[in-house]
Amino acid sequence: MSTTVDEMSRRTGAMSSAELSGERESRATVGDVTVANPRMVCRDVDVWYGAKQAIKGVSLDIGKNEVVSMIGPSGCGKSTFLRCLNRMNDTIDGCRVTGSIQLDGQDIYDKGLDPVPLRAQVGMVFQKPNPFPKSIYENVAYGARIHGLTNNKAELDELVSASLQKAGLWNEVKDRLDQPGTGLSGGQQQRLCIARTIAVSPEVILMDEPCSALDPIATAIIEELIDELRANYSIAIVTHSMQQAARVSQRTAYFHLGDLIEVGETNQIFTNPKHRLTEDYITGRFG
Amino acid sequence: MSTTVDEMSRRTGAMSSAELSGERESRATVGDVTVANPRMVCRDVDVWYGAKQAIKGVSLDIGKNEVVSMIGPSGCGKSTFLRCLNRMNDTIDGCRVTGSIQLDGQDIYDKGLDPVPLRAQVGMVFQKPNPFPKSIYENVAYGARIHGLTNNKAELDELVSASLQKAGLWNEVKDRLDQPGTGLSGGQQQRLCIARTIAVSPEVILMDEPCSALDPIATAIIEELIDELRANYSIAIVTHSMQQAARVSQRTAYFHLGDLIEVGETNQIFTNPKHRLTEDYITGRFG
Amino acid sequence: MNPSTLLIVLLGLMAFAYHFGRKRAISAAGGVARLNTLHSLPAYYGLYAALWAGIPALLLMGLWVGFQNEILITIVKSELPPEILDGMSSGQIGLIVNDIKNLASGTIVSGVVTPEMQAAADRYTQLDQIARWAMWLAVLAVAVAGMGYAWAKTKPTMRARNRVETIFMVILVIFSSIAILTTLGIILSVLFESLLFFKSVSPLEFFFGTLWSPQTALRADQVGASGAFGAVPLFTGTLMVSAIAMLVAVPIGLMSAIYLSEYAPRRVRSYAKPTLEVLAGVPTVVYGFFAALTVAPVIRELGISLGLDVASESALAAGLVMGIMIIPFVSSLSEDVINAVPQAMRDGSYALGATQSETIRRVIIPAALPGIVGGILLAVSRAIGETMIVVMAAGLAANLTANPLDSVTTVTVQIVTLLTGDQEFDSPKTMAAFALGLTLFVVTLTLNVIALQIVRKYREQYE
Amino acid sequence: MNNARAAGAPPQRTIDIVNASLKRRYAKERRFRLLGLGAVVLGLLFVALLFADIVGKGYTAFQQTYIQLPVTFDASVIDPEGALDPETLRRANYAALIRKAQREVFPEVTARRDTRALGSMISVGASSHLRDMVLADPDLIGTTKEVWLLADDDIDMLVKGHIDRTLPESERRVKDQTLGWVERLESEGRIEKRFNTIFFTHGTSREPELAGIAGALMGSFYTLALTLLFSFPIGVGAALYLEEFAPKNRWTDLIEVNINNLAAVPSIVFGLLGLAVFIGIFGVPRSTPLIAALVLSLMTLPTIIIASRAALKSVPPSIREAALGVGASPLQTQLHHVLPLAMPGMLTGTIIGMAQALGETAPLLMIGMIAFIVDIPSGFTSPSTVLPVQIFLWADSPERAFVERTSAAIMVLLAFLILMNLTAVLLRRRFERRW
Amino acid sequence: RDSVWIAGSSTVFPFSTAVAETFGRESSFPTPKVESLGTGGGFKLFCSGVGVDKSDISNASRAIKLSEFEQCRENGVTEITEVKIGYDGIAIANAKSGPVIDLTLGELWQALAKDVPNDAGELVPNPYKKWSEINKDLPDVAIEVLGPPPTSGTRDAFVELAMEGGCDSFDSIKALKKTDKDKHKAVCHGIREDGAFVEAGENDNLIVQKLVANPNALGIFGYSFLDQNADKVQGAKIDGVEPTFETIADGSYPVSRSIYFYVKNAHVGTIPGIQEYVAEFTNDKAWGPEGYLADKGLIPLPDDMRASVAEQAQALTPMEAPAK
Ligand SMILES: Nc1ncnc2c1ncn2[C@@H]1O[C@H](COP(=O)(O)OP(=O)(O)OP(=O)(O)O)[C@@H](O)[C@H]1O
Ligand SMILES: Nc1ncnc2c1ncn2[C@@H]1O[C@H](COP(=O)(O)OP(=O)(O)OP(=O)(O)O)[C@@H](O)[C@H]1O
Ligand SMILES: [Mg+2]
Ligand SMILES: [Mg+2]
Ligand SMILES: O=P([O-])([O-])[O-]
Repeated sequence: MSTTVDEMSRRTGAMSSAELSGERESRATVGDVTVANPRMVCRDVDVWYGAKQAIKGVSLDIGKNEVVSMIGPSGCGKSTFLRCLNRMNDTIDGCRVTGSIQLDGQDIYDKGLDPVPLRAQVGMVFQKPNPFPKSIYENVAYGARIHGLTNNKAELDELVSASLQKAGLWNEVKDRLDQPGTGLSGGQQQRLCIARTIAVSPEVILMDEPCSALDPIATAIIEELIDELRANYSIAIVTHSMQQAARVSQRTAYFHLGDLIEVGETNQIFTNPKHRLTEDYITGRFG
Repeated sequence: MSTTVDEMSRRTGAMSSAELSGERESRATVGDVTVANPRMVCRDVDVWYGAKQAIKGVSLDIGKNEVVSMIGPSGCGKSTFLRCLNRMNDTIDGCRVTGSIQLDGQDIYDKGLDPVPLRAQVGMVFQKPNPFPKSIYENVAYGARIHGLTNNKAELDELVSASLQKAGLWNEVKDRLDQPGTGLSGGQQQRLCIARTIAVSPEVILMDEPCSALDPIATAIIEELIDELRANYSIAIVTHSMQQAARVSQRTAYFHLGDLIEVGETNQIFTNPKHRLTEDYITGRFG
Repeated sequence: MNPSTLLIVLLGLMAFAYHFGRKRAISAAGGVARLNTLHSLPAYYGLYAALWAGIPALLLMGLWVGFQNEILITIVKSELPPEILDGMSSGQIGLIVNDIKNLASGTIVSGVVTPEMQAAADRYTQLDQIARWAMWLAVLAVAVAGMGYAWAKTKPTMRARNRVETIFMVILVIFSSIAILTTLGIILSVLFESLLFFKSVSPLEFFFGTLWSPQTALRADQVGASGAFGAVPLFTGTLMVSAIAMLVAVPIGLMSAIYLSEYAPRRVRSYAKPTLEVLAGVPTVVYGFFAALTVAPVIRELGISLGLDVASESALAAGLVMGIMIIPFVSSLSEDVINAVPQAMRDGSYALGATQSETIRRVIIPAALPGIVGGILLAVSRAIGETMIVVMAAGLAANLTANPLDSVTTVTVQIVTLLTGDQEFDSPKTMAAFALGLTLFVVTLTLNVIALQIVRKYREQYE
Repeated sequence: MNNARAAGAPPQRTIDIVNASLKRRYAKERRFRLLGLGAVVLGLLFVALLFADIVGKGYTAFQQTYIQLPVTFDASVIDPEGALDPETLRRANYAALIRKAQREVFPEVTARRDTRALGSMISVGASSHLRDMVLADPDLIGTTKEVWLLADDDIDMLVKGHIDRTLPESERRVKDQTLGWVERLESEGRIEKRFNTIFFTHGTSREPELAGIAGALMGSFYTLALTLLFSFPIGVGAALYLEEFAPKNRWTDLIEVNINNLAAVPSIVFGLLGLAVFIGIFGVPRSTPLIAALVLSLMTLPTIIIASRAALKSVPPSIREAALGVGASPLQTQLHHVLPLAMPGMLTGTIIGMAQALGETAPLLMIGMIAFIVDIPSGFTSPSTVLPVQIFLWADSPERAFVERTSAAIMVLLAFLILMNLTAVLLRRRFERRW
Repeated sequence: RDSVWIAGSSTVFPFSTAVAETFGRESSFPTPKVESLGTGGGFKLFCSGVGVDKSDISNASRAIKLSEFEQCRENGVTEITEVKIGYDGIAIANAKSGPVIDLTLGELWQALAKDVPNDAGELVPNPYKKWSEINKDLPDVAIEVLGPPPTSGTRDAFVELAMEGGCDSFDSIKALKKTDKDKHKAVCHGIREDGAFVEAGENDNLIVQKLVANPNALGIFGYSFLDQNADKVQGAKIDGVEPTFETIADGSYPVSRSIYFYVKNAHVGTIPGIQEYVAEFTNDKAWGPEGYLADKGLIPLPDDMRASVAEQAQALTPMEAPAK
């Protein structure tokens, strides 16, 4: 990788080491960041971890009924950006977010805004599966319990099994719902977390590499799920698989070292990228 | 997925629900499980988690200078099998392993055998990145320190930077070696764990989805690394990407619900699988 | 009709309010089927109502119970013939009131019962009855009013969860401030007397003097001549005894914690841990006897057989026994945090070929460090604050020495002896106890600041 | 692959280096493990030693010597008017009955001095025993009955062998004459050791044979119950707030340091504070479980807070993220996920804090708990003392018979402690898990 | 409050509680509450004023001091009845396994004083390391005396009775009393701080046990502990007199002090039971030579004195301000 980055920076001819450490103006994004009917609107979002800037002036909309995929090299800030969208960054000491992020016209970083209903509305699947050290059933039922989504045990059972089915985990766990979620395989944990998230029917779903630990079949189930969810909801998905991005998303955003380099129709990005960095990345010519 | 498994079991015509819960004879593996010059030889390995059998009579060799990839649906027992190979399963309460696993002719489950040098010889990269809560430098230097692989600070520095370079992380972290490894992005953590593993130069390397959180470029670097390591060592890799399996491995093993269904030359497996389950899986016709 | 009955009734009322608030919210939403129109879970509306029913009423009750007596007494006093109370001090009036109360409650009264007194007692009984009823009425009224308020407020849009959580948050803040108030209280109660002390003894002598002999000092002729208020030996004594204690407790405690959480079978662990915890609860008097009568003679014999000069009351004996006492502070607390380190950390280390002890020393202990340091700090604190053992086993001789076989005394021992013995209470001798307390407070504060910095520096957070 | 090795040197396999060093590392491992085992064994040994010491000294206190005498319930002494008026029955001179019974057994003892010595063999509490018998059953009046009467503490010590009969008379508290009587009573089977119920049912007394632990036990019970009630919620709440909700700034640093520091404040200073603030300003009554609980709560709070914060710190952040991510409020996140995971540590802190509170004497010195209180407390505001104070007072008493009672009281305290811890330990075990 | 509240000296505590218990058992009044705070602590509470939340009776192992009396008066406690209840002998003892010791007060003082006169009569820091250096008839062992801390009443009494008595047996020092009173007091009261005198805490049982463990050491504690532990320790003869019940009572044993309690007259008549308690205490059944307090180790006052004290106490005659 050492040569990789070096060569790349030589080619782009614009990146000194100062840039790498984030002391530079943010670059204008290529492509149209807006959509016709946005649910979330982000403008000039900067994120710092302490003194280190991880996201630089990113603006991006997430529309109704669309799947936006975010791609980019590891460490470029995808997770960070995603976590801004439901204020999960609040939990990290020393993490600062500036700029404006709106959900349905409401600034989510507004002082008066309560992040709790926000997060119920904007669900998230994390990059590292993080099941609760509780039973599988309780993992999925938790959200419904706290939000009072169901009125009785039967409804809750129904919800749990439906969510697990949608996440493609039901058959594997239906006999052991009372066993700890932490005793599952990596991919099973990931699907459990997906089931947990969709069980509360959030309207926007943020997925940080939801299929990274999944085999093709499970991946297909999740992709199907995403497609199905899109009918009603908005979805932002971080993925390393360009094939997956191409399959599930309508628009794609390419991040690089904290900058949002290019946004566009997924088709266009993968067939006809406008920025050289994007092109290098998707053609695998990066290094 | 519910239909998936049901249909599948209908097709294979041999799986009742009793089978699913693991009360069945293990199936004979299609293909030759042996190699000419094996480093590790596994015969009839069973693994139980409490009463649940996760691996059923699996036999498989891992040869010198070869990369074996293990594929199969999520939860089929790949990680479990991999963890047997350096006795990492010892750390799980209630996990039992039977059968024989040999490294260079020595049974690693032998009572007298010491897992410590075994694990120094058989390194492992875990599915969920687990950096130590230490600095990046210390994470990589850890193995060398405990084994006394270097004689002075300079050598250690050298080893750390070489390992990070091989794992394609050097450029991203060289300015922050003293910062905690837990503050890295998901993909960076994964590469850190790879760097940590190769820093002790194990002779057999077990990799559990080492590239799941990596972008294509980083993946390419790791794949290159695997190829390079193969010259001297043996490698077993779990992956969900059949493309990756095809690219890096010489032989491929297909697992299904705890059984090793088929083993063979990677080429043969992907072009001409002998077992219907394998075929279904790799052609994506699984469901 | 007593307050505890009322308390139970009130709790019942709160339970009712909870139920009723919940129901109300559900019906406001338009039935069970339309619960999603509610802002929060029905249970929060219930809690909201319960808190409204309970908190104001409880506050009122608290105030009432606190002041009822005062008020009744005032009324009774104002109705007494003025000549009875003429020229009496408040203490004397208090005694009269006590008599009246004794009379009213039917217990024995001393002296003769005058008609005035009898009348006052009757009046008191009567007022007391009224007040009790009034309290019931008032408290229940407030509770019902609170419930009514909650009822009126309960609408689907009301942010019940947020309100309930705000109340909880306020309670948590109040809880946290208790620690601060305690400190404030301690400082204030110690500061005043300390200042008085420093008026008569120069701080210079106190902080840098090496002679401590409070008894003989300050007899006009003896200041400077013989004993004095030089606190240095007390601090070195405290330091030595605590250091010895830590030398016992930290290795034993930490190694026990490690062994129990990493090596020992579960069953052993589940018995050994609580057994060790018993050590923390044995009364210090018992340890004192143990140190003075069992350990000290052994050390003395041993020392003599080695040709060493051992005081029969050595710092070593006190320190050793104190160390035993604080083992559980280190072992139990450390064990919990070591146990909490995720298995993935262990796996990562084992997979590199680390032995168990290497994993423990290099990965687990650093990861668990903040908690371990917390435990050790607590143990040090306990050692510094402990008195009985030192009184009984190390004696009271304020020697300035670095020899653990000598006898020393500690700050706490001096505080206790100065405060409890046959002291004249307004002499600088007694005040010295407060000055010692204050100084100790400042010293430990400094140590804690340093400790905090160290922990910050080495803290390693997993994940 | 061993790139760190000096260039030119033959490449060395890691396994060779590892194998070469393995012996040394294993020696270390063994040492380390042995150290651990040694530490645990040592710790347990200390516990065993303390227990053996205490039990060895104290177990005899659970028995008490009684002397059997033929008591005639003489109507002319008990109820001269024959009206069976309870008040008369209560006030009657039962000691006279005992003296008379003794005269019957030892008719030869007549000198005034000797009858006095004879009389002092029976406890002063024996007459109230007779009174209780009569009050319970007035039909006894006029009958003669063999009654087991409580022996005086000196006799008790003699019978239990704590007073050496072979010593010269001058060095013995029980003189030859009395010794002779005791031996005669023993040969007649009129002396017996019975289970000491008084010890468990009575309050303290100046007479060792009448002294019981019930008052102090109840005092400790009330005190500890209140202390737990105050300090557990407050400690956990404060820890929760400071660790999870409070903004992290200099101010919270100050609070943290300050709480750590409170742990090091000598416990007697808390007594001073209680005296000045709770008694002085708020008028809380002295010598009551309430004031003791207030003081002890303040004393144990730092322990609970520090332990709880350490426990909270060790819960991995991903758990919090997971909960927040599905829309749990911060408080819900804490209550549903973080607190249960931190509970073992919090309970440990509580166990230790409570244990400390249970064994503490010094601060109680200041708030009137070092007191002689006979009545068994009936509530949070009735005058009482507590176990460690009772132990302290008994340990300071000259009477030899208090030595065994002191140890017995310690045993009771330890039993109380173990019982208290057991609940917490069971709770703690429910919450414990590794992840 | 319906019960009497007594607080103060730990030395008087055993006697006071014995009376309180009997009083509670035999009268219709509730058992008084007795607190052990030390004489000073007791006076502090006692003198803080009149009222329900102040103690009624203060136990003391020494007479009230002028400063305390004045403090009382300032706070409105003007009428106080002083009741001298008897004597408490202070025993100097060693283990039974050790030699029988026969000391003069002068020798005791020489062993424990900070400065002692040398042959020339000048004061020098105490050079004596062994008893035999003071008097060759005394045992040839190192001087080691376990005694109470300066904060206890026993120590005060020991210093005033034994030490001062001892140093006055040296004429040169006795002479000092006339010329330089303060110096005299300093010399007589100064206890050596070089380790020969060990402050062993307030717990007398502990001192007894320590003596058993260390036969070469001497200990200083109350007579009742000697009485109870006659099989373990033996009292040293002082000036040829053994500490016994009789020698203390008749005053021939030189180291004994008077113990007291003080009654707050203002509380009498409002707190029920005070007078009755005083009556119980000053009854021969309690404090007489045959009384139950004698069993507890109290050395009774001589008969005539007992009668007059009892009369004054029961009449609650207020005391005069103490001298100095
Ligand atoms: N600690 C455990 N306790 C109980 N069951 C377990 C445990 N770990 C794994 N299992 C079960 O064993 C089976 C095999 O798990 P394993 O982790 O080997 O799967 P895998 O092939 O690695 O799957 P993935 O691709 O999802 O990582 C699964 O059904 C899983 O639920
Ligand atoms: N808690 C943190 N503290 C400090 N730096 C952080 C933290 N989390 C992430 N970073 C840094 O911020 C940058 C962006 O991280 P982020 O996790 O957003 O990357 P990513 O695009 O999600 O990468 P990946 O694909 O590897 O998950 C990286 O350089 C990372 O090292
Ligand atoms: Mg990421
Ligand atoms: Mg796996
Ligand atoms: O409690 P004292 O008798 O020593 O004052």
